[in-house]
Amino acid sequence: MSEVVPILAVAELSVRIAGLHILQGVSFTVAPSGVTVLLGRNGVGKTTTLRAILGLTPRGGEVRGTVRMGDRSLAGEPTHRLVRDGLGYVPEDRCVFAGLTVTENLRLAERRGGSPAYDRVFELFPELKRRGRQRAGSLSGGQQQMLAIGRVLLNDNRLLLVDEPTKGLAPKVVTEVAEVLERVAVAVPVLLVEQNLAVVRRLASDAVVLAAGRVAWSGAADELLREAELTRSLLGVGVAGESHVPLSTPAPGSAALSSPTDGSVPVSSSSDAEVAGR
Amino acid sequence: SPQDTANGGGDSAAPVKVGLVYSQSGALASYGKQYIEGFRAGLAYATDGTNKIGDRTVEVTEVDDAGDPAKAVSAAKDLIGKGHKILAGSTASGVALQVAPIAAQNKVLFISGPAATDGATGVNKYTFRSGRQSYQDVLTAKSFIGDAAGKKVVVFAQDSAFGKSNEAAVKAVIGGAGATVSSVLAPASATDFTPFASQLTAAKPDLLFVAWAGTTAPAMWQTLDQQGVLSSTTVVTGLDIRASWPTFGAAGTKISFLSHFFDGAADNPAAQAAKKAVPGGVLDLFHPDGFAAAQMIVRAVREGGDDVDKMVTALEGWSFDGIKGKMTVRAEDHALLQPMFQARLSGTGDAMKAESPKVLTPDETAPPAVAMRG
Amino acid sequence: MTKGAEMTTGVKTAAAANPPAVPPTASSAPAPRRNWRSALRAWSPLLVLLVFAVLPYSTVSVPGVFDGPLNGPGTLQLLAICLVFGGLAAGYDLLFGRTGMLSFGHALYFAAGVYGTDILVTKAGLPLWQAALLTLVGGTILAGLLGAIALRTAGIAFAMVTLAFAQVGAILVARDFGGLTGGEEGLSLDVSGLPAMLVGVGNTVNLYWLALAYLALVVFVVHRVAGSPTGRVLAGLRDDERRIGVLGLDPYRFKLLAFTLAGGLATAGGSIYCLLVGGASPHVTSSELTLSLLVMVVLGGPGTRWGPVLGGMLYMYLDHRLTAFGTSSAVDSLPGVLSGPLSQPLFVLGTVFILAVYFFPGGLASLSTRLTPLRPLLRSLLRPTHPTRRPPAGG
Amino acid sequence: MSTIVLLTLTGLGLAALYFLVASGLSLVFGLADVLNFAHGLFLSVGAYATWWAAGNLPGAGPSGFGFVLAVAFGVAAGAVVGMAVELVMIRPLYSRTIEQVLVTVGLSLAGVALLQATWGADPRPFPRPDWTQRVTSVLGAKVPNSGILLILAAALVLAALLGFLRYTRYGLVIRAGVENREMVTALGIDVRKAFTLVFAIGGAAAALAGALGGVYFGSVSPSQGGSLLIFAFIVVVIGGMGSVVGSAYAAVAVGLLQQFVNYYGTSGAGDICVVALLAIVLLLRPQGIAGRAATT
Amino acid sequence: MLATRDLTWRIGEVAIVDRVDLELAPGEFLGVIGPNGAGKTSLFNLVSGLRRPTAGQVLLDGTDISALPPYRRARLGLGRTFQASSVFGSLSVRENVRLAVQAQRGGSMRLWRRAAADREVVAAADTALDRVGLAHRADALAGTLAHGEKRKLEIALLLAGEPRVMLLDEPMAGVSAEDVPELVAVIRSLTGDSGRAVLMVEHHMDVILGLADRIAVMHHGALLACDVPATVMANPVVQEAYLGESL
Ligand SMILES: Nc1ncnc2c1ncn2[C@@H]1O[C@H](COP(=O)(O)OP(=O)(O)OP(=O)(O)O)[C@@H](O)[C@H]1O
Ligand SMILES: Nc1ncnc2c1ncn2[C@@H]1O[C@H](COP(=O)(O)OP(=O)(O)OP(=O)(O)O)[C@@H](O)[C@H]1O
Ligand SMILES: [Mg+2]
Ligand SMILES: [Mg+2]
Repeated sequence: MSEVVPILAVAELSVRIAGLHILQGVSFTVAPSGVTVLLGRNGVGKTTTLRAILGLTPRGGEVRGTVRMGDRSLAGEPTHRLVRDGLGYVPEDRCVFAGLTVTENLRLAERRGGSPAYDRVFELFPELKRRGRQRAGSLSGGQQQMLAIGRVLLNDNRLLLVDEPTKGLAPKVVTEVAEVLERVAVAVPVLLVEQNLAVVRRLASDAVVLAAGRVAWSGAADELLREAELTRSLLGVGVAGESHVPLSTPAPGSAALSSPTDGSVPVSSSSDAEVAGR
Repeated sequence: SPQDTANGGGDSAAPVKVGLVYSQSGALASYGKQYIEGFRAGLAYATDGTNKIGDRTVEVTEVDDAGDPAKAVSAAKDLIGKGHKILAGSTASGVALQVAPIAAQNKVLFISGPAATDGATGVNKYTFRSGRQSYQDVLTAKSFIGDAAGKKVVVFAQDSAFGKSNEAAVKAVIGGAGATVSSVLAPASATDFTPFASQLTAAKPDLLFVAWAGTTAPAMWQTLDQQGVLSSTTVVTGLDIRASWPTFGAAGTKISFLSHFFDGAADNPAAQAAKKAVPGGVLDLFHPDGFAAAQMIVRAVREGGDDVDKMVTALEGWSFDGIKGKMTVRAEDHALLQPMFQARLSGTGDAMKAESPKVLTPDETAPPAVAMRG
Repeated sequence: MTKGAEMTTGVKTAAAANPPAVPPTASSAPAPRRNWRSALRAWSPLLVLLVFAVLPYSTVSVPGVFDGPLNGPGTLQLLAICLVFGGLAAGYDLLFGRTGMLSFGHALYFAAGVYGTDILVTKAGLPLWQAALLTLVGGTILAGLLGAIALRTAGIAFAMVTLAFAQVGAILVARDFGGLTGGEEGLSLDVSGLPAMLVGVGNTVNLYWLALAYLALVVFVVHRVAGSPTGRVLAGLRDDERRIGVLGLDPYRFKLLAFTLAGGLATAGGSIYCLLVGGASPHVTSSELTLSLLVMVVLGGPGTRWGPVLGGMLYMYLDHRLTAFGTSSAVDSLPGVLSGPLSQPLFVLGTVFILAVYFFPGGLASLSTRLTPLRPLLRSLLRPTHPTRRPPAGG
Repeated sequence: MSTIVLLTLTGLGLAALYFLVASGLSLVFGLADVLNFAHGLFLSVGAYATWWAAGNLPGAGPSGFGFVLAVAFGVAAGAVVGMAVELVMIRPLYSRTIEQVLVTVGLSLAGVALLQATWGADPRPFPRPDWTQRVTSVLGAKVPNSGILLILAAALVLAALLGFLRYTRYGLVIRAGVENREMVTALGIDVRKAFTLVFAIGGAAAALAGALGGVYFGSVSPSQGGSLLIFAFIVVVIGGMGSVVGSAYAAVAVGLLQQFVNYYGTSGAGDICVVALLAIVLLLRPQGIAGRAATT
Repeated sequence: MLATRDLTWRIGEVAIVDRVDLELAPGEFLGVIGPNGAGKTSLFNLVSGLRRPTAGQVLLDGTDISALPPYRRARLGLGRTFQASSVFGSLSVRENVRLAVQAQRGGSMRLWRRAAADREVVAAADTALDRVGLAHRADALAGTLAHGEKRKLEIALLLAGEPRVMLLDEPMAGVSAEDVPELVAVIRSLTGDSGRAVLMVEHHMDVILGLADRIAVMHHGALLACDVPATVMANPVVQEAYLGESL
């Protein structure tokens, strides 16, 4: 990979939970700038990887291997210290605090000593400002996702770990989130788990593909996405250029819709995918 | 039967097995402690220090019931199964009432201890008691108003079996003597006593009889004192163990006490012996109960050997000199007739002292005889 | 999230720590292996039952565990009490471990059984079987009625409403309304109308067998119910009630069923207990008893077949035996700092219990499963594992 | 008239006692989601520590400044015990709510037995300034000073707790921590410290209630805390879990209800009324008076 | 088949769902789109009975079911999935589905039967798992599944219940790209000529476009449009408020 010193180096990371060997010696690095995506099928261990980096493993879990950030080893450090030192995390299940209001959720995310960038967050998600007094548990799914992302953008981070941030968001918001991440990634490197290949294509500079608890491929994202054969074999999907082939025989009446107004339908799903001969 | 009950047999040299089931832990542990001290002193006294009856040593097995009848019943069954023919103890009334039938079913001698319930008198042929009963308390209280006719008496009691049996006794004893008796009952769990104090003040009684046990007693007395109840009428209540005296606070000196026993209430050879024998050298409320139990057991074995029916006959009608003075086991219902005391407290804090202005004879405090129920 | 939901989460974690709530037999493994081991497994409950049934014929002494031979009345009485509470805990587990309902008022139905039987025999003079039957019906109806009200709430509110009902029961008993209950003195059972075989220390063995039968009945019923389609619904309720509703099952009905059934089982246990201790005392109405039930179940392992039974028996054994332990000479000879607390049975019980929560998470029943992964490793002596390693500090 | 004044004021005194007991319980229950059955033990610890200090601690005594010192010592002891309990017993069991509850049950059994082993089961006279044993005449009613003391203390504690919740982040951290502890740490917050603090405050509040309860009752016994606990539970639940203000309302409701029913009704109807109130409130509004409504 | 009349749900002054009129014909596949917080999930909650509408009605086969609790509606053939997976975490995956099958076969209480003996029920459960591609995880505890696997289990639960009207709330969220086509095929097979009707919320436009006969657009609780996909997609408001610019 690149010659530059990686911001994060994961080496021989193994995680066992309840007798299951979920990660079996995963090694990869995260470049000091840009977005590194972590790809793989459901259940392959992407979330587990992120959580292990943060020191979050469920009870009875066993973690081996090393994680280094710069020249500091993260293993054994308490999660809150890592986060305070600039490791931001957007969890997969949003994990907003349902009993607290939106404002309280955000206040909680403020870090001591820093100046929380509320402007940045509210500019991106005006909805959060409007719903300040609503209990987060009653937010819609997408609004909760916004809160989870907003929460981490409140602070300045040295590295972001982001787990499926666009899941459940409307296409328009997906685009917006992608733009934000792109902007953020200029200054702060991001390790991103994402299923939406359109987002991946737009953001990723490097890619790591997990399969069966190991790293199946890693390298420059372009390379992965450029070569259809590689994409197909690693991700199980073909990349059919920029045109949208409907998933299968279109339902009557929707045939014309594949590109209704000249491709202005945003790419908003994993639907770059076509049925890849499976 | 698969169960092969071990038997003591009639061997004249075999030890006498006595089972004591009483509270060593739990809320009544301090009563239990006095009981057992009294028992040991009594045994030594009655056997002239040998702890032997004839040639037979007395083998005492102590079991803690923690105040729980279920545990006491289990213990009693265990002891009976192991060949004990004599049981004693029962610090709590509930224990006395539930062990008594077990004794009768299995034909063993049972001598109930500090439990004050009237229900243990006359419950069955095998059950005796070595302490006083509520009725005797009330008769002592009655002595404070002289002629009861036309007097107004109010009972302030816990709304519980203990309180109600006191209430019933007052109605029977003092009401029976011509006084009008009414009552104010309060839940045992009450935290604040002001409403009850107000009711008592409003009732303007000539005599107020208070039956209250438990840890809320100090708060109750303080409230009665603060609301002026104590200074407006004669207030009678039972005198509890010495450790509780200071908790009466300022109220202590304003109350007329009826007393089962306190150190110095009686002076006789038994009391002197007991005083020497108990740790600390100061007698207290329930030492006499244990002492008398030991005396009764020694008598029963001496006269009856291993035959429980003979033991019963030996005890019925028997008179003896206990710590409190002369005591008599009434043959009809096994009530233990005994002297009772009026008492007054003086001084403050740990230096509080009790004295008895009047001693009531066993006859004066004899409860009416009840028919033997079983 | 509500507190109620939090509570159920707790239940969930507790249950999840155990082997899957569904017994392994349920998941139809591709090829069910029928070797001698599984045969033994299937028959072991009967074997245990048989051992317990013939126990009174043994004159063996187990020094330190019981004083006196196994067939002595004291030992049998203690064992019988343990058996009744084993059954009671198993019945309570139907609510707590299997359905995730945290009732703080289960003692009420047990007390209903104790007092109902006692009062009907002693005060109304009914023959025992009639009294027991009436009590059982009455207790079950009571559970059904109060459950129907209490189940309008959930979580902590449910716990508190059941506690309130039980508290009213306790107050009624303590107040001795109509002179029925004897207040804090309790009511001893009038044995004159009872069959002779149930009276007297010499017949303790019959009570023992009765208690054993009760335990066997409860375990059988609970096991059958848990293994039935309805049992699966109860397990589902424990996890997600809303989901059950959306699948087309009425959560309320199923919960009420579990509540009533458990109440009825507790009432039956009360009747037996009443015979066993020859009366009723207000101890059985206390909220502490419900709490102890909870303790028993957690001690043993909620949602498992044998856990609650073991927990209940062990708890009662300790409860009774610790009083003897506290007064033993071994304790007396210790220095005052130790002998003081150790002579308080509740101190020892509380401490044992706290330690049990730490060292047997998932309860006694999980011991064997927790040891299972160790076995092959121990055998081959490859390397030590940490099957229950605590999470890293931050997690 | 004076009866009503008397009943009202003593009812408020009682309410203040309930609130003092309930406040710590409510805090710990509402924030840390631990139904702390050992709260009664904390209460007794506070009472015994005060009692002990008044007799043995230099400078402390039953009256004046000495008494304040003794109470302060008791409160400190309560805080330390609360903290220790969290550190040693609750923390290793986080997210296992039921086990946490059960550990506190075990602790309450063992702790009370320990007190009993040390100081006996019988009540001991409690050191207190003389003026707390006197009464103040209000509109013809003789109101015990100890009741007034309780009311003042309750008001102070209420204000202090509200301040703590409103002006510090701890309340937020802990509420969030109960929902998802892991996520709070993933926001860079050491949630453990906050939990320890809450237990310390809960213990201190309980100890204060224990000490003032000792003044009120005039005596102290090992089981005193436990017997107050059941009403405290009722107050916390009626008030809505975790709402300190709700607990205050509920305490007043329970105290007055009990006092008036006990006077005008038959004996013991007060208790049954309180239990009935609890059942009714919960059936109509399962989250309690001031509890937050459930969403999901 | 399914219809809503003036369906409204207000919290205080705010209308979360605002006078929604929908018609769903047998065999029809209706997609629902709309910005986050538009009220789609809330609409599902009203239809499935988890929330009571403040006004309006839900009709199933012409009868008003607005007052029925969720389980009665489910018995009438109304099934749904949840946006945030809600599965029985402490049961195995197979047992999860088995519950759904059992519920479908009549919810009467059977206390004395051995659940394990219901071979048909288990078989039906396994079939459903097979269809969503979860058969290999059948014995895992549902609580330990990865996110995407839970989504599939949700669908299996729905399948097993064999409802006539299905409400799918973002079934594809979090499903890995590789598995999308498979799941789409499963969902497609739901309707076909079986006469079942489907109401599906989804933010993946291609999935919706590939499946839906008509698309309803929600915005601020109200129904903005409900028409064939082509028309809806051409609607400038939809473009502006929902789709936004292309990536
Ligand atoms: N607590 C647990 N106990 C047992 N297995 C677990 C646990 N947590 C996760 N797993 C298993 O670990 C595997 C990896 O899970 P993980 O959540 O990391 O997958 P993922 O790649 O993030 O999947 P997805 O794309 O669906 O989010 C899954 O098979 C899951 O079932
Ligand atoms: N209890 C409540 N109090 C206030 N607002 C609420 C409440 N419940 C839901 N809402 C609001 O109602 C709106 C509709 O929510 P809903 O979950 O139906 O949205 P949705 O269309 O499903 O969105 P998404 O696509 O993000 O899942 C949201 O704005 C939400 O914040
Ligand atoms: Mg994941
Ligand atoms: Mg939604």
